[in-house]
Amino acid sequence: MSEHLLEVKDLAVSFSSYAGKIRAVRGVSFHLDAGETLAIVGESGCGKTVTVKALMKLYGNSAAFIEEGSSILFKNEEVVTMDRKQLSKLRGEGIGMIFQDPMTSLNPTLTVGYQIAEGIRFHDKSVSKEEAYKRAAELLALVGIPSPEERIKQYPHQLSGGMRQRVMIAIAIACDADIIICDEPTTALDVTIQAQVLELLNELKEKTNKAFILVTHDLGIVFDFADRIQVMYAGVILERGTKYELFDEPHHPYTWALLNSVPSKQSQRKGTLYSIQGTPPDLMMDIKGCPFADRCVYCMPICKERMPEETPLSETHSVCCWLEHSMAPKVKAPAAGGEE
Amino acid sequence: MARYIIKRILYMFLVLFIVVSTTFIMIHSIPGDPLTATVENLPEATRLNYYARYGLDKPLMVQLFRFWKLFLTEGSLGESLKYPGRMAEEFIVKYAPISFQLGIWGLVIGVSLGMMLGINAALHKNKLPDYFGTFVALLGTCIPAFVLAALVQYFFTVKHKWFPTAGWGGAIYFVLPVLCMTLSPVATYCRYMKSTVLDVINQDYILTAESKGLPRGLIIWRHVLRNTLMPIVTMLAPSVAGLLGGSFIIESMFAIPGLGTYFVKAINSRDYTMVVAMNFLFTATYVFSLLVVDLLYLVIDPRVRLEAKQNRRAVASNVPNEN
Amino acid sequence: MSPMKTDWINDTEGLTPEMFVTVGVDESKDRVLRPHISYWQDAFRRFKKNKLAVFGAILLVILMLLVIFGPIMAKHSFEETNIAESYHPMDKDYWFGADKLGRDYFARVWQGGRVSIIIGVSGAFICAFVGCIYGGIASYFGGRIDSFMMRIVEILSSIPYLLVVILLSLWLDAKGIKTLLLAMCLTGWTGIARLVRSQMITLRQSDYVLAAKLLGVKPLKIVTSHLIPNTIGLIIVNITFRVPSLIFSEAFLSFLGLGIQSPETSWGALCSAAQTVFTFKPHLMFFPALCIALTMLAFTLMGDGLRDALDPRQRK
Amino acid sequence: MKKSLSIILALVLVLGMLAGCGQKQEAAPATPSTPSTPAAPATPSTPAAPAAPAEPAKPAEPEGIVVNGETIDKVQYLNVVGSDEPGTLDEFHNSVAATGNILSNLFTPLVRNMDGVLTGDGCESWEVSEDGKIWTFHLRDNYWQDGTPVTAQDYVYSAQMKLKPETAFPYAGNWYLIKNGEAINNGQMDASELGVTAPDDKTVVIETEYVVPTLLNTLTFYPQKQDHYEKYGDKYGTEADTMLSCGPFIITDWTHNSSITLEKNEKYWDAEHVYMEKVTVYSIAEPTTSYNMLDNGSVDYLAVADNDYIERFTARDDLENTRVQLARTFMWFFNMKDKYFANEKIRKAITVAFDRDATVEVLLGGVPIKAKGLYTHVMYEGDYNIREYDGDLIQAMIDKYPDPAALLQEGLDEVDGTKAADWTFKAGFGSTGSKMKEQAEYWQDVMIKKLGIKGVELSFDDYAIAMDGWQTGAFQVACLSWGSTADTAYMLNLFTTKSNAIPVHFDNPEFDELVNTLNKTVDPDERIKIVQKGEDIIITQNCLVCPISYNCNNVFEYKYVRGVDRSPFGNSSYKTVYTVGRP
Repeated sequence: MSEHLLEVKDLAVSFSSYAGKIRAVRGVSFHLDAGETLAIVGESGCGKTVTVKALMKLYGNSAAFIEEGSSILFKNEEVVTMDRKQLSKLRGEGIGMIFQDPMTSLNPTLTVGYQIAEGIRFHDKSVSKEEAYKRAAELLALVGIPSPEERIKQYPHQLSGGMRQRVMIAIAIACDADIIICDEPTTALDVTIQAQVLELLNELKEKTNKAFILVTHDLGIVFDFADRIQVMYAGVILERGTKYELFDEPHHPYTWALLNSVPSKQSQRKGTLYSIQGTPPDLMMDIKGCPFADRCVYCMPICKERMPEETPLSETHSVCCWLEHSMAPKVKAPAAGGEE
Repeated sequence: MARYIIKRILYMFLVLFIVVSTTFIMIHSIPGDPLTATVENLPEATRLNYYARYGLDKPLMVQLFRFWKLFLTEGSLGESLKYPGRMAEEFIVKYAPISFQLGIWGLVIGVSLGMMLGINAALHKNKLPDYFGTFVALLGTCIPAFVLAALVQYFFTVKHKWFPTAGWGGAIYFVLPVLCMTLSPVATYCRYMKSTVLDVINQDYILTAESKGLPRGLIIWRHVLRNTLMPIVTMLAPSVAGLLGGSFIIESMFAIPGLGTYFVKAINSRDYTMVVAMNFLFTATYVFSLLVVDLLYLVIDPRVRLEAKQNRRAVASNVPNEN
Repeated sequence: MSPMKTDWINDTEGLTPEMFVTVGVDESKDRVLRPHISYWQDAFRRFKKNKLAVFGAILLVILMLLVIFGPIMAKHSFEETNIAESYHPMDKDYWFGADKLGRDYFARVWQGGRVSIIIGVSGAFICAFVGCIYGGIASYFGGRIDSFMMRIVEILSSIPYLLVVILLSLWLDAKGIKTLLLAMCLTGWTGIARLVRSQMITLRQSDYVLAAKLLGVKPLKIVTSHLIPNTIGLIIVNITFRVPSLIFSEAFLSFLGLGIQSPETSWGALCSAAQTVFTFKPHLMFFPALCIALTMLAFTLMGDGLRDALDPRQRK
Repeated sequence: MKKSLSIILALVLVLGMLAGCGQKQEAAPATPSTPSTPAAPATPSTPAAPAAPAEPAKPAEPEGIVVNGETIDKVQYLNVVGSDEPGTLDEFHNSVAATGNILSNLFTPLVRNMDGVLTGDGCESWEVSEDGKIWTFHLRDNYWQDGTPVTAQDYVYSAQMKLKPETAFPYAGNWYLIKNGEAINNGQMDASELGVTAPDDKTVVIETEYVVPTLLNTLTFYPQKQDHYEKYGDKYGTEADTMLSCGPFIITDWTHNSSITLEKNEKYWDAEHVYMEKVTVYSIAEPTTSYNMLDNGSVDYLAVADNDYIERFTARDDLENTRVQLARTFMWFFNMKDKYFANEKIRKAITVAFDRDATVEVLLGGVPIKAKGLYTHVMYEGDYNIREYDGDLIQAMIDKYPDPAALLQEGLDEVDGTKAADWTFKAGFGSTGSKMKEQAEYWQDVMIKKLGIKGVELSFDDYAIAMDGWQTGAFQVACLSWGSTADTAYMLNLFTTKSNAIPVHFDNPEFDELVNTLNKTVDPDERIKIVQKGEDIIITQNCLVCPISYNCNNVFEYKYVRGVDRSPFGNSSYKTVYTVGRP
């Protein structure tokens, strides 16, 4: 039993391909409360999108499946064992999702209004067609699209990228879901639109008591949007905590590296941006020790032997790294943006 | 939009005129005189008036002109050579509906069954429905029509005597020929449907639809189908046009008074009028169904429709460029 | 936050100090885990992994070999009639039995295979090639060019194919594979042209095509490198259908005396000849129909494999 | 969920279609009940006869009618397969030989040949003048379908129409034997001069150009009602409702390329002896379909040509097999105008080399009979059977030239000396069917092996187109089958310079003279000698043709069918047919 809105324990998701089994998420646990915003940060391919999609068992046409022993409690209902009917109730009403590329996430042959109203009318059969369209217009207004009545009749390719993303947001909140998952909502947009969309999401946060999960690789937007941050790498969580804890006193070398690679005023002078060497490990192979070991500057033999335990640093802050161990040499986090 | 349709109809008649005239010239330039068998041992006098009766004694271009004049004034396509006394359009009016009836039934059942199998095969890739779909496609295209007709006829009328072997009358004569005619559309449309559905199913907007909690059936019906209609509709035009010609083999196997037999015999016996009339019928329906398909493009795909509108506004003066 | 084990930090059991010596990034390990391979290499690698597609390819190779060496292997020449052996049953002497004139059916099936495969395969590919380019150009330019090209397609596909073949066999004064192939190339490609055009109209709207146009890429290049790969699915399915349909259209023409001239034969001609005795001697119909089915199966499986391998979107 | 739903739906659909139709047809008895009457609106039943002359009302027999001692079935119906779909039922424009079968049921010929016996149908009696040129027929009281009487004028009108040039009657050549017939047809004389006159309503007099002892077997002379014919003009004979018949049956429905329905004509003079209420004649293009129809009983009798099916039907006990010889010869013929085939040795070499046994036994399934000469076994001159009288000319030729290859080389040397090994000739065939192609391929192989020649070029065309080519002489060897009438002179006439129906271009005055004398002699003993000499010129001396076989019909008939008339010449009608004990 848990008092959290969402409680995820040892979530593991794998893909079966004819070349073998790819273990994209390897045992992830976290929780989320109403009104709170959690950011999941990591390089692309670290399993963050797979994690959030697994919350709604959204596999699309891929051959993904949730491993045994995973548990996802949403309002104390176990999602992993939900059948089709329960799932369709959860999606839209329980959890809404905003996708990354607005250009391809809307059906080109259906009007924008229809694609919004469709969700409303499915979840609440009593709503008539006109009411649903009226509701859709209100939503469009809510997400800041001018003259919504006319826009409803238009088709996706008649709208700009930013506006389409707003439509996606409207769809996600159409049935006032409790959790809104934003899967890299701004990546496909240019900077100015990005700011508008973020500002819109922040407004939504204040106005509604919804919980948000922001999945991104762009640390720049995380600080002013999320409450808690989790750093994921190769299917596992390396460090998590409130945004202040993570930005001010990061404990994991990977988090240091991530923070260093954010272009800030100081680094501009040096001209070169810091980037982490190497590439993430092949998820098809079993990884014995810490997945980041091969690319970690402070790597020790023990790192490659065994996976470090999760060490709590404060009520909300914890890290999985051998540097925390008593026998490990004490290392100070490099100054933000400084060269190692 | 109306201007666009009118322009297309004009094009239709132009294409019809060109094709029928070319066929007229082609069939007349093939050596071999169709009237030999009937007039071989007639005296010179009667032989000449026999040719005159069909206007064959005039130069080719004059004959072509007379053909179109006859058609435009009296709407007649000329008298058949092989069946004296019967005008070509009589055959079309009497028998095309029968062939069409059979064909439409076969196509409707075939296409709907094929699309269902195709969707299933796409949704369950490399599992049973997929292999079943491929098997049906294989069956449909590799079994020649006459083998299928022979098997169906033997099984249903000789072994079990459930149906009359041949002849034409009430609905009961419909069953076996239609059964034989459904196999090939099922095969074709199953394969094409699978291919297009596979393309659409991986699109992002399907994931969005799923994230709204819509059941799979609704997603297939509302989202997937709409986007797969484009190629499927394109294929409907030629198959619909082919129906009027009837299927020579099925109609001769089941003794059905359709156009199929006339279609093939005409060319074999160089029955000029019938060949031209048959081609006229085929081209007219084919070109008409193409127009319908192009209009359907506009209905199905809003992008095409909007582009047609925008271009017209942008290019005010000349012809709207549909695509 | 649920309470977490804090004593882990001091648990030194089984640990030794040298385990904690910083070794830094392991350069040797820094090889590229997944070597970057070109689009075609990746496609080939994925194609190789798809068991069914490989089976299709092997099947096609076997068919090709049989068609080439079959008539040579057989004990009797495919033309030599031997009336005493009429309808000889299948046994070690006549592997597929004999037809009504006592000719060895094994040799005839594979001799016929040569004609059918040439017509089926080359016909299908020529039509697909011409059709794709034509359809691509028509859909790329749109507007008046497109409607003009489409009218040509309509005219060509309405002219009765039978007449075209008859006239061609008269002008070239040769009835045989060459005439059939030429006739097919003149009118055969209209079907796929229309299909490809309809698919490409929607693709034309997508951004990468607009981007390519902006970069000043030549239209033909855009069609071949952007539009066609994205309609590869449709094209391949069309080819897998054209092969058997061409084989049977050749049979229909031989039925009318316009196809290949005896004593040459083809699978389609064998099928139509075997039709009359079909209920009594099904094997005469079974073998040629089986060969056509196998050819199409090979193409279908390879087609599916190719479509998955070549489809850029499914490249993981 | 989706998968199971659609598969179930597909199955339901298919089963629904089958079941739906299954029930509609009442519990199918052993053989399917008569196919439901065609949806096409049945033509109005025979219009109420106007005040027809008082006809003796025949008392309907209380229980079943007794024929030849057997009580026939209560319901009399017959299903048969007609060979070709008739182009038109207008006898003046019909060029399809098989249509005669339907016409013989709709009209009353003056004399009908029933099982070889000449019985008066249109006429009660007839007599011939001493010089054998004037025939007088006394008509009986017979009525058209609409009750109006059949008069001698109807017969005269029909004869005149056939010879008028404007009608362009395809078989006008057969009627040149009537006085002035040829002249009228060439437009030199007016139709009224024709040798067919009607002194009064009940007598028809025919005067022939020359003596034709077998006139009654050669001409089928149907009446045509002038006002009815002119009312429809070109449309006459194109649909069932344009027909007016006076024969044993009337035509009530014609679904083209499917079936023709004949019903008993109550107005027919001998209606009492017509037992069939309804006859459905199917026009089936596909042989396998007709065999299936015989197999499941939806057809009562059928000529079977395929030896596989012959074996299957012979094994059945409810089918009777009878072999009917036809007066039709299947042969190759040579083009005398061609450089090589003008040479007699080359023609004889090919005729001798021909493998008739294999062709008849294997290729044609043992149905036909091996040819011994031009005339078939069913041709008689008086009491003499021509075939027995002339003997086996082909075997004689084979014995005379044991080595055809050497004979061929002799011929080639005489012409231009080309070696046999690099000589080829072209053979034309008048059908594109796979059966003909199979035979041609076999003969091709036989000729190459036996004569040691380089090759034989085969070409297949539709009959009309092929004949057109042969008429103009654009061929070396061609193949066709030709049916003869009972008139023995008919076969010889085909080779005369004037007719050249079989385009060998013989142009031999001595032979033409021989045929003319035949046409003048009456005495059978004299005629048989002339016929023998004629066949000797055609086969033994000049070998214009290479006869292969004589066609036969291998007919299978259900045991309950009786009285089917199968004379080789007459167009058999269904008048005498009845069934006893149909299941």
